[in-house]
Amino acid sequence: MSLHELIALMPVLILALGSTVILMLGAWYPRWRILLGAGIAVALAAALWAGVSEPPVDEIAALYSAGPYARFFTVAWSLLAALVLLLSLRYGEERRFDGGVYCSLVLFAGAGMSLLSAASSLVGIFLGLEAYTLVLYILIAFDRESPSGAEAGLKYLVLGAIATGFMAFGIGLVYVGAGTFHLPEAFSAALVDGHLRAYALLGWVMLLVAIGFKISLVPFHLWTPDVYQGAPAPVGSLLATGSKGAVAAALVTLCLGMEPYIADIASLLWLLAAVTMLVGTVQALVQSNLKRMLAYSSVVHMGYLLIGVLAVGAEGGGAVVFYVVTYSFATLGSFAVIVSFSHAGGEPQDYGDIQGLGYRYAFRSAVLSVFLISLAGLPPTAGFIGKFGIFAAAIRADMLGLALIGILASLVSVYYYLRVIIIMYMANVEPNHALHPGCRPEYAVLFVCIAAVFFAGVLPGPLLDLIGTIVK
Amino acid sequence: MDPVIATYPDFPWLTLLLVLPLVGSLLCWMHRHQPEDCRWYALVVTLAVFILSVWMFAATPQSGQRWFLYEDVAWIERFGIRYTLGLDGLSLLMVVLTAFLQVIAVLISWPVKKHAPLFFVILMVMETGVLGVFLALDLVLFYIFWEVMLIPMFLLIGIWGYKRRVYASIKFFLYTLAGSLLMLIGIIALYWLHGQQTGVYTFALTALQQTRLSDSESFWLYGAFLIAFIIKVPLVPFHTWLPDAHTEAPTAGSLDLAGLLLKTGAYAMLRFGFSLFPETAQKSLPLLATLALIGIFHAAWVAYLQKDAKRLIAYSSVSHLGLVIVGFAAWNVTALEGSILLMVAHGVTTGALFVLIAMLEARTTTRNLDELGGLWHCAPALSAFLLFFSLSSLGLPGLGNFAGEILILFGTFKSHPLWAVLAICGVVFSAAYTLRMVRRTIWGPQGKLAVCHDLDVREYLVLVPMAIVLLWIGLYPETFLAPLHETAASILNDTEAARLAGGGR
Amino acid sequence: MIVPISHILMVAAAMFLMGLGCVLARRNLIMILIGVEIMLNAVGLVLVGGSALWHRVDGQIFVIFLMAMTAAEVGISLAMVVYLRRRKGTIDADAFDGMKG
Amino acid sequence: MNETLLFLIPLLPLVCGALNAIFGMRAPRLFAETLAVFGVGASTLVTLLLWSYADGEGSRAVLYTWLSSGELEVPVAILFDRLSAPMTLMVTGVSTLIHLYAVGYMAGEKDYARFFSLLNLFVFAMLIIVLADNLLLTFLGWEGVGFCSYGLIGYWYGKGENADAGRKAFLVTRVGDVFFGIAMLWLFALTGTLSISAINAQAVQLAPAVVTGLTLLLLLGASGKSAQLPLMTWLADAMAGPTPVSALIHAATMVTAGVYLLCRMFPLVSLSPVGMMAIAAVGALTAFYAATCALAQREIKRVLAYSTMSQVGYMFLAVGAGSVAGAMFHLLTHAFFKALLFMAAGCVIHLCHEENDIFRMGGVARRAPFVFSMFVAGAICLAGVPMTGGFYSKDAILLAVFAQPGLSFQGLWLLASATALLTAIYTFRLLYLVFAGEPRGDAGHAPGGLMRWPLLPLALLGLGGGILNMPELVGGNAWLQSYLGPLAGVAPQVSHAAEWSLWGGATALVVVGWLVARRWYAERAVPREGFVAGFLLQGWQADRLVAALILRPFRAACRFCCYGIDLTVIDGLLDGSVDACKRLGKGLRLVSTGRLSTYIGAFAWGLLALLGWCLWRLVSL
Amino acid sequence: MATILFYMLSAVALLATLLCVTRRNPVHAVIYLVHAFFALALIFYILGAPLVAAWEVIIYAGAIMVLFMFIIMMLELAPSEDPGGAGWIRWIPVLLLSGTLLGATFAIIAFDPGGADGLPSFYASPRTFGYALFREYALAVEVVSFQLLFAAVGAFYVGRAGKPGGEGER
Repeated sequence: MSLHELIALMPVLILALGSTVILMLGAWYPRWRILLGAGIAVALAAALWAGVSEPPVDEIAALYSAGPYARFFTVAWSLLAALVLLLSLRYGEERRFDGGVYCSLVLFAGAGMSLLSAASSLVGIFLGLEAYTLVLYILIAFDRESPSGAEAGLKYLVLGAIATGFMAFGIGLVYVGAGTFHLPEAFSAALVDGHLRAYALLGWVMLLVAIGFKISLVPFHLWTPDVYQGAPAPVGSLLATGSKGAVAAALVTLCLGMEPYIADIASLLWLLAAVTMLVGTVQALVQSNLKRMLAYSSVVHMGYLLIGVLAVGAEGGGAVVFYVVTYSFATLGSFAVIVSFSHAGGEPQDYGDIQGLGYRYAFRSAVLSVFLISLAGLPPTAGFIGKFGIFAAAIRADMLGLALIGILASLVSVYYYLRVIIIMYMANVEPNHALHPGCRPEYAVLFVCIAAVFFAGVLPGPLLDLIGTIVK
Repeated sequence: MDPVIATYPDFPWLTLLLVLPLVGSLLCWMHRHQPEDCRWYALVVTLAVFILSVWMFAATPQSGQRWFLYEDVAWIERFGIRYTLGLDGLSLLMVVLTAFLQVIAVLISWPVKKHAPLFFVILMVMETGVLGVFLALDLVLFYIFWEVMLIPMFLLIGIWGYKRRVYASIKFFLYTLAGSLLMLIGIIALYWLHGQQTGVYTFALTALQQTRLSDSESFWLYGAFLIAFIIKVPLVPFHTWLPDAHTEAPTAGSLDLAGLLLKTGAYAMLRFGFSLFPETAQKSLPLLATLALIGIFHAAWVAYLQKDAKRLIAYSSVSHLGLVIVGFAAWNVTALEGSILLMVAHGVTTGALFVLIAMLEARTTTRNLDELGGLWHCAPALSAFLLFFSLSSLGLPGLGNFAGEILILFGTFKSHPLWAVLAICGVVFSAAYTLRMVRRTIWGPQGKLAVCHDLDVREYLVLVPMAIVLLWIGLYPETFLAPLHETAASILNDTEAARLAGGGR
Repeated sequence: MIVPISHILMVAAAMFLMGLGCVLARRNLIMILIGVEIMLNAVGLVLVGGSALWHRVDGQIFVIFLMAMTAAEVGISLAMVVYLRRRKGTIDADAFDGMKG
Repeated sequence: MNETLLFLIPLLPLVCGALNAIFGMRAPRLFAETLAVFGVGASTLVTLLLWSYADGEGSRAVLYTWLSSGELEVPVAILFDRLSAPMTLMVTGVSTLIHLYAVGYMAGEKDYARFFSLLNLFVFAMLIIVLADNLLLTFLGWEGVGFCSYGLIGYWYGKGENADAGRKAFLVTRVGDVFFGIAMLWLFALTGTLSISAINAQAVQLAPAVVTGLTLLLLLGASGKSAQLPLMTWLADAMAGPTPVSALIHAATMVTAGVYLLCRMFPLVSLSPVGMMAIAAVGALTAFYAATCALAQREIKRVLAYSTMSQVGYMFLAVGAGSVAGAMFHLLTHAFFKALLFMAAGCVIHLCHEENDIFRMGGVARRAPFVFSMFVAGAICLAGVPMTGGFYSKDAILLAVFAQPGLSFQGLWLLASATALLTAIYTFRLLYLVFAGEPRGDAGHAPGGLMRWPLLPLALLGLGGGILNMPELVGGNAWLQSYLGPLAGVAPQVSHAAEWSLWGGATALVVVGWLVARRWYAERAVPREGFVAGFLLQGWQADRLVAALILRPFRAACRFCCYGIDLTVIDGLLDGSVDACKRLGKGLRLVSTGRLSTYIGAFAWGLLALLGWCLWRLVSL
Repeated sequence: MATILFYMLSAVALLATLLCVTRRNPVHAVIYLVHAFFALALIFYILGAPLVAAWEVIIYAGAIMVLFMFIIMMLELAPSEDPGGAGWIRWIPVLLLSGTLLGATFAIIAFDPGGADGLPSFYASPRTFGYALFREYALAVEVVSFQLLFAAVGAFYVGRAGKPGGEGER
């Protein structure tokens, strides 16, 4: 590994080494706030480095790309780590989280996501994915006071391990078919008569099982609501945004590499997308728990994402990336609202807990409504532009049927988003019990998210241009 | 007539129009702990918008251009989306109507106590949305405003509505969204088709009009657009959201719904639906007319049975809007101008009726026609206004609705006598249900009554301007028709030209 | 060496699916984890086969990473098993169904 | 002076009405009353002052352009010519008297402003009908009188039936208006103008079938307003309104609007023989129908209402027979004597303590000789006693019909003559029952001066109305006929002998009628029972017929649309699909058991599906 | 020779796996699994991966399985883990499903045109292996090492007894 490569790797190194340093610091100097502050500083430093410094090489060790695409996601996930840490400030303090461990795990998760998004090789994908999955196993069960945390951790762990098996099996099959792990050769070398050979196809199937698990595609999505519900809300936000976004980014890389012959798997992705959107929507419809609803809604959103992935030849890649960003901000914001309402006793998740919230906690309810509206894809929020991009790509790629299914799903999905708003604003009852007034860092996160949601909704030009340049 | 707007045509007047309510809503939100101030802010801002719009009304028609005012700025260049606003006679009337009704809405909502700041914030955001719909000339921009209207309305119904408000608000939202999502698909598809043909990827209305479409493409795309508009108008059989929404909405909500939101559907049909797909639109006119005619009768008949006064008026809206669409379908200048005039008059008339029902309800605690009666005895002025607006609604000559209706009928008869004959037959039924409502409310033996007092000053302030406007439209519609002449002709000509150009391929 | 690659893959697939069957059928968390181990080992066979097929060492190296990953995962998993057992007194996977719907 | 001043005629009542509407209740009562009377009175004066404008071709005045769009150009234009001028004078003059009477009649009412304002507005609308030189403007007046009539019939709104009667009047006449409206649309489409004079000028160029169609449409429109078959059911119920209203609207002015319209459009109408025949037939049939109904009525005002219907039928007959002058002549005399009759009837009702039933009156003659003499004056006009105005005008019509060739007109003439007999019978029946004999009910209060003195001029006008168009036979100069000039339609050409014999016949009919009435009702004051009496009392069961044929199906259609379509089909579909989604969601909820084994199972099934796809893909390649 | 050996070893591995999967007693299962791993290690060796074979024995059989055994002992798991024994009924759907999956997989594998290619002999010497591992894949090694570190931390955090966090945490 050359020095150039190391410099290119610097942001990830900052995250990883920073996390080890904080881990050790935590053992000797267990001050929660200071550790968290240090963690945020590390994450911001990584983001800054990735954003500012031009990497001297294009690819690192034939595993990870150092191109603008990778840098973009490195910045994104580093910032996400910082926001999640900021969000955990009061949450973790009240629950007496082990600062060093927590902080280092979140940072390392950020590093893993960055690696995954940057991967240019199947090995890179595997390692990146495993890196943060391992960390998430722990983070989900991090609150040792909460029984549902343990349950959620178990579910994610077992299924995650199985998914790892599938992932590895798929990679192995592709390797057998092509003789290399590097993208896009791993697929282009596995062509017979212009079509993917059976090994590669089988490999894709196995990979899709694993990816389906990670980004919750039907029928591999059943864990999602349980884990969202059980995991601590800040971790949930990480799980719902970065964990999925990074996989989506890798998926775009995978598909972008095989653009000329994506038709080989297009029908499969089509089916997955359709089923995912429809089933997710219908299941979300009957939820009465905010986090579970968000979980099923994320299922639906991943279905939309898949539309973009399918249309990867028609600017779908850019649409997916933009969608990931908009979706992440809205979801992060929604979780942040939950975090800000929760106190040591628990999180308000049930619809009964948020009844009539709208007037008692005006700002946060309004903000939550905006996030939900963005998730529903209505203007003038970011969600609309995101959805617009996805549908535009889909229609350009002649996938009218899928676009119509997407329309149907988003129509029905409006119902469950609005239901939350209805419960907050149109129920004539006061909340069951007093909720936490929230603290500054949480408000800061909310402000960041709301600003992003509006900014990307009203003036999406710069972000779209940026994404347009990084996805080729 | 007016030096300022004419002298500075480059000043973003239209943006100012859109931004003012937003500023107002921000002000309101910032002062949300003084609800009393909020309504004053709202009043001042809506009045300012109204004055500005009247100012434009007075100043711009002399300019003699296709667009009296026009703004065009690049917005999301990656998708070719531009911030394009344009004001012509059609939008001008709609803008003035919007601004006027919004002032009324604020005035009528003066007594709102429940979460008053939020109420006025929502009201003003909605004003921006509606004005935007009437001004936007870029399809995506239009779509955005189109949807932005929905959420405030949803909240308005859902928070300040009556018993079944949640059902009604959701129904309203989903119903209209269903249509508009289809339209979104249509917009995007048109965008790609146009881009493939010309290499220019844009959502600009004027550019997209030049797109050459095959018959089936044009059929499906136009269908996607039309569904959205038909739902909003609404035409039978997509109308059932309206009675529920109207019945449950608070007064200002009903006012805006009837006066503005329905108009956006008809407006968009004219501005976008017909001009983007001139040929298919021509073919669809008989279908539209059929639906509209069915609607005129169907809605009138259903209205006749309603017990809830608001529901009755809601159905009457469906019936009247049917006539508007018949006017569109006749596709000539007279009918078109009549339709637009009727849109304005209907907005004021129906709005006023909703306002009156609310005043009535404040005195009687009920809207059930079976329980009401004899209101003249204790509130003659209120009753007289109710009678006046009812008469306008049933198309008494000399009042607002008649001017529009008769133009529609004259225009329609020339091209399609049968439609006109059927449409004019609807007049009897509109008289039937309207008089039934009048009979059950102000005449007859004394019904339920909680407090017996006639109109107060604020209520006069609300009703008198509306009555004056209706008399104005009814007796001297030329004021409102003058800016329309040019626009209506150019809409027809543009569409005709596009049709011929399309036919020449 | 004249074993067709397809045979190696079939053996691996059989093993993988046995592991999956184990995971499917068993409720004991330990057994589920053992099933996962079987699956991962089957993957190792695929990779080694591929490595031999293409005369490249990448496949074998991947196996090493896989083993390391497995080790890490097993470490956490078993710790979790201990933790759950301590919390709830059972390692029956289906006993943990507090959240559903 | 210029023509625009002519607008003062309709505008004066309008302004006064509007002022009354706005300030009437706030100002002293006297103000409202004065304003109302001033409005019509001034209007009458202006009419007289500007009378000369009607000379020759008449004067046309345009105020401003009401509507203009495309080819449509609708000016607010009035035409003051030899047809409209006498009509205007009659309307304003009679209105003034009735307004004066109304001041007395409504003295006890609290809600006077509404009354006077509507009354003034009515006069305005009526004058617009009369003066308009534009069909759309006519339509404005046409609907305007409909509305005012609605408001005034339901003046005593406290009783639901009154308000219902007003609504019925409005709705039924509106049905007629629709036909008028269609005719208007058609005329515009054909001629490109709405000006009445222009249309009449162009009428000859239209195809005969078209003209027939237009005539029939106009006839239906006129029938609505003039309570002719088949749209006649509203008039009898309209008697629920205050008596001045009945006198003004339902006797003198509004009901004759239909006749006036046909006269106005006579150049067009006369081009269609079929249409003329239809007009005549409608008129004659209505005249007969209404006269039979009047025979059996028990309420004094209903008798008069049916008689109005019957007399308006005569006017239609006249138009149908081509005699505009005859129609206008009868219109004018009828306006005088029928207004007189109604006003006198109002006095009688006051005298009998608000009693309407003629079988419970009686003996009024002795108690109120003035009212009696006035009523008799009106009644003999109505019955057509020779030398009265009614006699001349009615016989002019009979003559005109008689003069028309063709068997059908002969039949109509017979019918009309029979009607004349019936008219005499019910008129004298009324006289006997109300005025003769002993009082049978409570005594009410005597009417005041304001209620009495306006009767006198009307009585004189009614009795002497013959002068207006005194036939040459008795040395008259047929003033109206010649005044109308080309607008008068065809003058009947009959020999003097025939004319004399017709008069003789008519006189004989009156006498017979009187004798019959005397025999039946002079002594006996018991209402007749039985099927025929009931049938006639109910106006040939027309209301029930309408209810069965129109209202019931209408309600059924309403119910079907509301419950059958909207609530069941459309909303059912919508709510059903929402329910289906939710049910599906609940079903899928069973899949999320929360157990790991299920989730792993889902993995396996998913894998199976994916492998299946993979196999399909490989096979299909 | 090697071919026959491969098939024999495969048979042994699969049989041992099958036995492992079906054992009620986790201890027995672990023992069978160790057998399977030994057989697998030999296959690796035959396929030219001596180093992997060695690690298979050392890491899997030696370390991981011992860890399993250790935990089983520590938790004092009773041999009968399935309540009521459940019998074979529960296995039937699983067998059917797995069988179908196996059939489908085999079919797909059989579809590949290159499936009949014999494997040419290949031997990755520890030197080649080492060079590749620490040159080309040095970064991957680093990543894996970090993962192991955090796995250790996590295992420690999750597995440690008592209340989380010390008194001095705040």
